[in-house]
Amino acid sequence: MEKIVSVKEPTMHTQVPVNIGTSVFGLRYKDGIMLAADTAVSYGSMKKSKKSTRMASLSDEAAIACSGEMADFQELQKILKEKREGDEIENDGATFLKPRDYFNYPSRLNYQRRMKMDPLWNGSIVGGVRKDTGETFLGMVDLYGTKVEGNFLITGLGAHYCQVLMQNAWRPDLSEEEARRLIEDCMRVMFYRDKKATDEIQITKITQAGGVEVEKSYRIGSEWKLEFFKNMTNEFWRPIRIYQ
Amino acid sequence: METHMQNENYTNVNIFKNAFEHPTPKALDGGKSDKTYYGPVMEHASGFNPYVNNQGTTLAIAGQDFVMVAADTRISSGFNILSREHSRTTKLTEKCVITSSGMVADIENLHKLLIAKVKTYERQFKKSPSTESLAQLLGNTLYSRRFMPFYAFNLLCGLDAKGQGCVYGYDAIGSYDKLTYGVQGSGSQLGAPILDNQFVGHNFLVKQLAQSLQETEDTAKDIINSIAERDIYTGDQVELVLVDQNGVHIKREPIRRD
Amino acid sequence: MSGTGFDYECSSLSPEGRIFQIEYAEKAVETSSTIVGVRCKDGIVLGTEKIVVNKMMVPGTDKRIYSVHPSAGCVVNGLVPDGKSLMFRAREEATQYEKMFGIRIPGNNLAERLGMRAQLNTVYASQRPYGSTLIMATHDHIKGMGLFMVEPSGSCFEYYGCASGRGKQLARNEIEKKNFREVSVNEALPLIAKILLKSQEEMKEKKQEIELSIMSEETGYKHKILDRAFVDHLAAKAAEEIENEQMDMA
Amino acid sequence: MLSVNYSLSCVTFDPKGKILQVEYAKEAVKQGSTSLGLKSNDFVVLVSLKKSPHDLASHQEKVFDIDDHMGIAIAGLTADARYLCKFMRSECLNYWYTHDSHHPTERLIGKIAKKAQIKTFHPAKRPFGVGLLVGSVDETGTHLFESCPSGNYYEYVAMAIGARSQSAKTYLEKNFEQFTTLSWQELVKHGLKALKASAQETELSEHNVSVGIVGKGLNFRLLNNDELRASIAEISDAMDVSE
Repeated sequence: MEKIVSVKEPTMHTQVPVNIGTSVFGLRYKDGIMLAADTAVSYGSMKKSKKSTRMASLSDEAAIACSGEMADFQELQKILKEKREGDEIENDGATFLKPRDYFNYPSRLNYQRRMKMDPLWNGSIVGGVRKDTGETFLGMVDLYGTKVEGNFLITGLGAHYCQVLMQNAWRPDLSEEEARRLIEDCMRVMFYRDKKATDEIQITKITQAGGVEVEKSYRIGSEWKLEFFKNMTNEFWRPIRIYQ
Repeated sequence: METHMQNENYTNVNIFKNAFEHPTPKALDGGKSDKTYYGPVMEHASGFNPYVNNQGTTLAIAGQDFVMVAADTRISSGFNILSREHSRTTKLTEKCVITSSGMVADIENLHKLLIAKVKTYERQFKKSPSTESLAQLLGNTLYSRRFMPFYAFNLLCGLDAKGQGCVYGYDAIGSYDKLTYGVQGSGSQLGAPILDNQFVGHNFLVKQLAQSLQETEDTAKDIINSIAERDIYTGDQVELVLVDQNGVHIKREPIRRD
Repeated sequence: MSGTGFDYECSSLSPEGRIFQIEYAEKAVETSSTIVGVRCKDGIVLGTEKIVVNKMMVPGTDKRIYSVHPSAGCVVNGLVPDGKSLMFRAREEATQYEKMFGIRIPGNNLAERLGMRAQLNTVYASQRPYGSTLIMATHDHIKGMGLFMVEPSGSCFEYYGCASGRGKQLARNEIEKKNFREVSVNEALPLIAKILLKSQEEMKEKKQEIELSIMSEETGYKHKILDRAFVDHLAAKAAEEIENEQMDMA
Repeated sequence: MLSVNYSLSCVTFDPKGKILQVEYAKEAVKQGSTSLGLKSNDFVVLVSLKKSPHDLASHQEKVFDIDDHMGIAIAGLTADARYLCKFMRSECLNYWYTHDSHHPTERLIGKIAKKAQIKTFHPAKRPFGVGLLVGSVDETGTHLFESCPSGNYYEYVAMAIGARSQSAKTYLEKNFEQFTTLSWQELVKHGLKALKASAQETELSEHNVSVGIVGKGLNFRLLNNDELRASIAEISDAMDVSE
């Protein structure tokens, strides 16, 4: 008789992202770290949800904001929650997981999943401020496990549109208002140009004094009555020069 | 086929570039024939390519009693600059460093793996592994991932048993050779001829190693600077790592950031 | 002797229908430190006493109270490593349940699963019963708070107040005397400290330590192991009171 | 004679509720030569007396480094200790690999304890015949842990295990209250004196003593022969004077 051999294919979940969140932003300012994302989740070109939260607190001193596949983000949240609870219930005198650990761990995780050809399809920004030392941390992880740290970080399309905006406006001593205004400016640019973005944004602040504050989402104003949009031209518009 | 033959010298190991960035699909008939498909690769929305090139250049020059490593610190993703201060070089022992370019996630993993192996070796044998041993170890480590290679092009630089500087150059899957100088990464095509010119004949049978540290350092810096003039993926800072009898010394200098 | 020939494996019953291996395991529990769990008006208190074998020990080491998940905690006695292994099992069950059903495991489910686990170890010749009793306090959104005790035999019940270990009888009597269901957690703590100290009367001349944890409205139904300084303060006060009482008696 | 029947396997309780295999494993620890550890607020020192099975043989290693922040001293079956040592090293490396930081001490001890407990819970296994003293530094300060074959572990300010460790323990008990602020050099001296108390008939020398130190900002290392010789000479002088 023929032997029946069950062939098990390796599980591969996200081969292509489906429910996508667009760019997220993170920056250092005077008091700590600010993370920002809009609240849209798109399904192809359709906005599947305009009121989703794309950020989460990881501990009382670290938070994450995620672009990319939302299912993978939720999976990541579950994994990190288990990790945090495991750290807390040990009761051995300290929480050993610092903001940096909540950055290194997802990066290892993403790398491992990439090796399995089963990636967590996210670009995430992790920010944190240590309660004891006040040391701030801001890092970005992508679906390959690449780690990048910086004073301001942007994932996705925003990295193309807003990099220069950020570079010119960012200072280490930005006040909270200035930081917020900068982020709103970036978000407005994204809303104008990124079809998957919306004008409703959400900000997470992490400070030494206040810990992680995931704020309620709010709408930023947008201005569409510009000359360019009305006449599809403006004073700077010039016909394309053709060299003779 | 031709592109595969162009670069024989594996200091310019980008012969693998095509394989990484455009993985050959299964033959069009579902793999039934043994014909390999060399035509243009159809980009399709589905499927996940685990490889990405973060670019950047690194080079190393062996001296009489030192090795000079110079690398830029820029990493990119597409035309985006991810970081302007990423270090490509990792210290393995007091006498040996590894410097790599390629995919930084893979590189970090590889470097960590090597550090772990070095630590294990040190605990087991109560001494640091020699540069020669590390060269073999790196070769084996890379080859162990023959079928999902590290996207990392490495130079292993250190002092050999006699205290002379040496550079080992690798391809992505572990083939390696002892060189007197090497260059890897996005600017390797630009860097290699300058190195050839400045350190004439060093890869020939009769080898004369660089004598002057200062001269070597200046040349290394200049080469990275020159590459940064033409290679958009190279720039920001040059990280100079000197390995000599006294250990590993690191310094950084700014170069053009555009 | 106790059960000549019938007491080497827990897979054999004696002619009188006893399983001696379980009784021996219970013996290990009965000769070890007293643990108590008490349900109060607004929460649950877990506690244990222990002898500090060596004065060079760092205060608070040799922990016997553990968290299972943020809103469940347990205290063990007997062979503490066995109890710990049962606790690890509880943690696994809790995370596995939460992953599968998306909610915290209800206390009674968790306790039942532990009971079954303990029972399984009393069935085969190739295993031995857990040599420890575990008292667990839980909170979930379905059943609210619950206090459970899992014994080496695998028996598992929900209690208002329970005790195990060498001062079991005394502690149980004391708990029954005081109507803890009318008392808040904060008021109960000194009383429980006293009960724990009393229950190890015969070991009085040795250095002793107590451990306490609470889960109450105040902590948001999170299991909270009380910090060393506070517990030591409670213990010192309780010891003083006991001494005064004895003076009065004499 | 009867107890033999209860003692063969660790899945049998004796009528007193004890597992004799575990008790015997504790005896194995007491057979091993003395190891002791002591700590101050900033440093931990591990001291061991090494034995040589034969005049022509080398001395058996007793102190091992685990990671930059951690080392162990052992008493009992060296083979079991090496197994645990390897396990601890790999756990530390794994933790470093995923978190880029040092393994928290008590959690690593917990992992060993878990392993040890499993060995007391299975009919085909035997308990570890080794006691470990783990000296380590992490962000909650310096730690000195003792891990037993039973799966129990305790944290100490100072502790001695192994053969004739009672005299060393007595010395440490007399002095441990003044350890808190000492430098590692001072701790080493106390450690050697305590060891001397336990090893009265053995002449301490750099060949049969090993000392490991770790502290805040100080990676774990073993003292080299010169340092050892100097320290031993110092304490023998001091002892001569006091006598």
